[in-house]
Amino acid sequence: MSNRVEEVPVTGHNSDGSGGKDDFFPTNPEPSVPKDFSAEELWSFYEQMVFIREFDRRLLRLQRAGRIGTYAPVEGQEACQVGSALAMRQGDFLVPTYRDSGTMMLRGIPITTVLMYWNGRLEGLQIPAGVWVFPLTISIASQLPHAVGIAWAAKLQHKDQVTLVMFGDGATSEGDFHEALNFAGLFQLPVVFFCQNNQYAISVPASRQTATETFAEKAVAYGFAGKRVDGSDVLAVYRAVDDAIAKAARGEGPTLIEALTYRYGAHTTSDDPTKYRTEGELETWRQRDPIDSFAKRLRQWGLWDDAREHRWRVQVEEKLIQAVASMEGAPPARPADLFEHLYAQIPPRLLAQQAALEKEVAQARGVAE
Amino acid sequence: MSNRVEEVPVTGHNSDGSGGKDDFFPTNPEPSVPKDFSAEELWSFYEQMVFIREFDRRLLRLQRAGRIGTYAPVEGQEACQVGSALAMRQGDFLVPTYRDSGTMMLRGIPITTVLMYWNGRLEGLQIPAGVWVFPLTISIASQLPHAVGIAWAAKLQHKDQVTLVMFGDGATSEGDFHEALNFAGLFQLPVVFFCQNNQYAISVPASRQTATETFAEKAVAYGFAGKRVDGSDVLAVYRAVDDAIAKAARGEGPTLIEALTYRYGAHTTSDDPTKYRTEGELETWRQRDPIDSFAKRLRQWGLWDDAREHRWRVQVEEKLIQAVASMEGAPPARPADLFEHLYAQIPPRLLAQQAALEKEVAQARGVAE
Amino acid sequence: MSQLTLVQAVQDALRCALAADEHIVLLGEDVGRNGGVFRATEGLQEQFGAERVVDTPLSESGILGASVGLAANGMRPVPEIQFLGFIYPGFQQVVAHIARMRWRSQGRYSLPLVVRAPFGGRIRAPEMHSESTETYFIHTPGLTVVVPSNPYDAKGLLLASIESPDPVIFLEPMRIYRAFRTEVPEEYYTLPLGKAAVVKEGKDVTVVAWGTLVRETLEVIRQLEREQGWSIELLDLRTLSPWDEEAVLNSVRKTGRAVVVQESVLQLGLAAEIAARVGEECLLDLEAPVVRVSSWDVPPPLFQLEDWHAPTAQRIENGIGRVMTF
Amino acid sequence: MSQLTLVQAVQDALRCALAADEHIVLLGEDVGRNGGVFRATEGLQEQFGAERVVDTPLSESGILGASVGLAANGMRPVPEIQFLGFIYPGFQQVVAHIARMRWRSQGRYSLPLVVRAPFGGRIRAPEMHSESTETYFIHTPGLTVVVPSNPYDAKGLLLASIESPDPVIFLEPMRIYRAFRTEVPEEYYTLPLGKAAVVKEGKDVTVVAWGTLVRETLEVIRQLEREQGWSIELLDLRTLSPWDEEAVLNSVRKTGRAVVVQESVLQLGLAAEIAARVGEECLLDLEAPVVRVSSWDVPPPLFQLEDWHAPTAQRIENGIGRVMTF
Ligand SMILES: Cc1ncc(C[n+]2csc(CCOP(=O)(O)OP(=O)(O)O)c2C)c(N)n1
Ligand SMILES: Cc1ncc(C[n+]2csc(CCOP(=O)(O)OP(=O)(O)O)c2C)c(N)n1
Ligand SMILES: [Mg+2]
Ligand SMILES: [Mg+2]
Repeated sequence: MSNRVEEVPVTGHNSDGSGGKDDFFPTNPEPSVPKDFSAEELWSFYEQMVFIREFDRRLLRLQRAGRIGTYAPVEGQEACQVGSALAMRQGDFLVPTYRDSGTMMLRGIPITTVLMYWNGRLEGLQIPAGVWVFPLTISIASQLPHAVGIAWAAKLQHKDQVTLVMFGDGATSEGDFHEALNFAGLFQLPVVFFCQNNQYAISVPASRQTATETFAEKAVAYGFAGKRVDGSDVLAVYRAVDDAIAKAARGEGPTLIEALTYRYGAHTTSDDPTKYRTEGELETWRQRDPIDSFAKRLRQWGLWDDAREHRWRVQVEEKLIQAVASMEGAPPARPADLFEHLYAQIPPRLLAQQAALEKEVAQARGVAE
Repeated sequence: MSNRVEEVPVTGHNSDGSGGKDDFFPTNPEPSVPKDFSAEELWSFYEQMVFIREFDRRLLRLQRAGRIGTYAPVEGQEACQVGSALAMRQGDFLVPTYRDSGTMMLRGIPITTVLMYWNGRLEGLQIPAGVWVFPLTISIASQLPHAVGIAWAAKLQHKDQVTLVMFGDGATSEGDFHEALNFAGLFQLPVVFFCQNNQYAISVPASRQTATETFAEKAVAYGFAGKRVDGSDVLAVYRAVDDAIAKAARGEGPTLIEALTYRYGAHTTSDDPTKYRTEGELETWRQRDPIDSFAKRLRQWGLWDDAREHRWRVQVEEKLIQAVASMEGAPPARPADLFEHLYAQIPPRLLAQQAALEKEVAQARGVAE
Repeated sequence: MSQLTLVQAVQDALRCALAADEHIVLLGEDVGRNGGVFRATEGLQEQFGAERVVDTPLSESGILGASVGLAANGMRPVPEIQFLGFIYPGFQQVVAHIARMRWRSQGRYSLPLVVRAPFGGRIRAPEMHSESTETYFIHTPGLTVVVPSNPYDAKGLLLASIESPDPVIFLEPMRIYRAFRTEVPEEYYTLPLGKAAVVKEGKDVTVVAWGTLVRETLEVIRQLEREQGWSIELLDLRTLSPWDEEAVLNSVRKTGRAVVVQESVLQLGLAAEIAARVGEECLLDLEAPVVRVSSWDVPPPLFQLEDWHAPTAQRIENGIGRVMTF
Repeated sequence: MSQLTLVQAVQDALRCALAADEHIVLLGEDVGRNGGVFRATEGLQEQFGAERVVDTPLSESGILGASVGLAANGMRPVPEIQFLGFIYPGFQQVVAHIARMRWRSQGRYSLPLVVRAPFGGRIRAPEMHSESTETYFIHTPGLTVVVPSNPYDAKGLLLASIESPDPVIFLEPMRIYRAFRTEVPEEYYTLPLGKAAVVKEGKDVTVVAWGTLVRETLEVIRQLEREQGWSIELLDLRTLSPWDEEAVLNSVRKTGRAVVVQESVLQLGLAAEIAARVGEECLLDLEAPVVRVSSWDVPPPLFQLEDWHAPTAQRIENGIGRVMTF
């Protein structure tokens, strides 16, 4: 794949936070098959977006049925998830948030693990060996300095490794955003700051996070480039990330990418978006749906048909069924695990507490029996 | 005085952090008496700069003699201190740092109070009624959000009050710088961010705080204007601050001002600047000395002579002698004061502790006698 | 009088306060248009306008730091931190400024402000949403820390906190935001800060609790009284700093036994201070060691195990049993 | 062997560590060219290069957050916070990340890092430079908190902290940075974390202290032994979390009396936890209440009064006297 980047000019978000100007979105960007991707790659972009959407909907259903806990859905942002994940090279490091289950899975976290996480199981925190993904961060923007440190470590050790860190529009208002980008610019670190501007931080529109027209332009304050891309266009996202990674790998420092996107659903399953958004706004974004629009293109290019669609959906369904079964078939959580992995060696005080808890559990089970 | 501003173009600091390009400094900026100031005003600029320098040198001597504690000298930055203080209007609010004794005194903090402060006396924290100055902040950049809140309160209460907050080049790297400027830009608050870029944060040169050419340009990230001024030119500082205040008072929001300056002395009396700076660099800056250069101009303009100089220096000397005497003549610190002013009403636990301390003090004095 | 939940009582208090004093402003993430993620500020922006109920950027240090300035310059801000675990990025503003500004200005700039934050665990929330770290604030001189345990108290204590000339960290136990209702008068009323409430008198042992665990502890107590015939006194601390030493020490002097129940981890949770003070003041009255019932010294886990982290009914029962049978 | 001050011992330890393991990097404000505001890193940048001894921007959250990433990706960072009071803007990184990353990744990303910070008062420094807020860290599960009381220990404990696979908050008592010298071996050595040192054996009362106050307390003890004929045991805690409960409890079981001396404020200083644990485990052995000698519950004042805030020799003497004559 090439390093060519579609540099979308930086445009402003509307004052109601409803996203970029309409003319920002390419209406029919590529009439013929793009030369910089193989058919397999193009398929995989589409397939992974479908997978993530199905995954997401499945989790929402599970949540409603009480089979998992709170979940942060990603529907609408699939092009961001897939474009970023697939542009990363083997060994590149991902630092995600709670909304990046998609990217995390594409970078090697098992589906079952993600399910376990949202089901409140410590096993959901396990990261397989060889998978360079950080635990998802809940505290907004606090992962950005971690990414900077990870990238710094790579530079010091002369590893050919770029770190990609994900965050939302809201995260740009936190001090840690500033401190991280400042370090990255100053030390010229191999890191890509990937902002999914989905227009809202829970209920707060992007226009109430900042007085600037865009988030991308904030990179100016740190001495490196900011780019804005159509986050509904998986190829645009891919190219922007791919380019930023290549640049970072060449030792030319960090990039801030702002991808314009939208979450169709609630912030999390505890949120009610009708409190702060209109149906009309949602509809506008749905018309630029990353999956539908890419399906249309693939079909235009003669690369996709109903048979492929069917086959893939069956595969996805099977994967998900299996993952849910394996989550639900897992042995029950063990209370004593509370004490594991906090220190390399459990200190005496905690050993005593662990023993006390085990007694408590035995007592409870004894009573229950 | 007019609102005219000399808008100095934004130029870069040198890679060694030694300050702006040479051509940045006006060599002979105003051949005739500037029209926008009265003679009294011009005298006062000069006189106050001399006062601050003499004050500063006195404190250094006192510190060396063990008559006060650690002190953060300001020599070299007098034009910043005076230009900013005198451009502020009655009722405007000052939020200073440890290096802004000069500005604080010009805004109404008594000399003796400042002396008491650096002598470790709680009385040094007292602020007279009607003086709108915040306690100086030690924790770098943490006062910027305060200034934002103060300005916000003024706006909500429709007070004609602008807040000026001072900080150094190092402060721009802290998250609180970012969060404060972001709020100010978003809510269009009447606040002036006044950065004294004295080229160093203790030993760290400005070039190692950020990858940007200037600090002023960081304002871009918050949607408002940044200006860079010659911080050795009291008129330039005055005009920039005056303009920013007028703009803020008109409801047109915040401004970031970066004043290029230099501290001649150590960071504080515990610091040894020879560890990280050269004599040559210091010399370069001394040649642009804010006081000498302004004295030259005043004399050129026929507004100053040796007699005036002598009279003023005598006055300053008297004021300082008096202030030192009144600091040293103050009754000794009372240990029980530890408990005062923490809560509006001392809670029972602290009352008991206060009583215990009084006993301890009596015991110690009993033993001593 | 109406029957309100705790979160409704909070909302009611905020409405009363906004109506009573035009200097009061609420600010925080999602508090305006959205009415707060727990609906604690629902309807308030409509009623009082977007200048007084302000949606801020996602910026805790900014929110808390701006509140310092607002309070110092004539306003009475009531910032909300969405969950206690998200106060950490603004921690410096709390401990270096909010706690010290009156002192640092020797009385000139008092800070009448109330930082509201939901706290505590066991609501099946994601990580960082279940913090019981009141210790950080109790340990910091200059702060007042308040925790209500029921709707009636929530309104009265919140109004008292807002009236206070000094900054209050007002921690709202999320788990019981909607767990039950009590009568809550419609009019404005306050409850004294710094005073514990005697939830239930008793002669044999003093149990001290606050927040969520008051009600859960009361249930255990009632059962123990029935089953064991013990007479158990329950104090609800209500203000964690400065806490009501007099009430606690007098009760322990009377009963000779003490149990403190907290959702904080054990090490340096408030129970440690209470145990230390009781030891200092009542050693000769004590029939048994002071027992601390608390969470273990590990982080609040993902939710499947959280009920084993916080004090279970059984752990509370065991704790009281231990002190009674020493 | 050479006679070193504590700050020299710290520097010596850092030099040994940098030489022994190329993954170790020092970072912080003024640590490089300037050699640290206390000279703790003097000469190290010259010796090991600007890549390994790094002057950072003025950005505590950045320093600590970057250290998380450095440690997780193969390095062993030793960030310096210039004074403990300036860790607050980076507090979230400490309590939400440094303390929890091993746990949050269930063992995958351990964080071998040491946060060094000078702490404590009584050096006539400006405000915010005299914090003794170790409680914030002791209360946080997942952290190890270490405080040396003399040059020999400083080197051994710092090297052990750097070797530790888990994050350590290493607090250096500024007041005794240059107060005295001890023999410090030139070679690399470590002292065990989590183990208290018996500074002096005794039979009548156990005194627990750490950091600056160990030496000052020892002087008081020697005087009391001479004047009163008491036999006083002094423990230097060295690691404040997890602290050596076994050593403390065994000593108190033997002596029946306990005094804890700390520079922290009283409320929820570590002495509270120690008193609570002693109460729990040794109640029947106690001849007198555990006495806590500490600073008052107010902020460290400007320097003229600081010697009345921290425990004076007289306050320590009174405290021991109280427990001996109860
Ligand atoms: C430090 C911090 N403050 C507040 C929150 C509560 N919170 C969770 S998500 C969120 C909004 C985040 O918005 P954005 O960064 O745009 O990401 P998005 O959720 O839209 O993906 C908030 C305020 C948090 N998790 N962390
Ligand atoms: C939060 C914080 N971190 C570190 C320090 C220690 N410190 C005091 S002054 C200073 C440098 C400040 O540099 P700058 O902002 O440029 O102001 P200047 O001293 O040059 O006026 C540092 C690091 C501090 N006071 N506060
Ligand atoms: Mg968003
Ligand atoms: Mg500076």
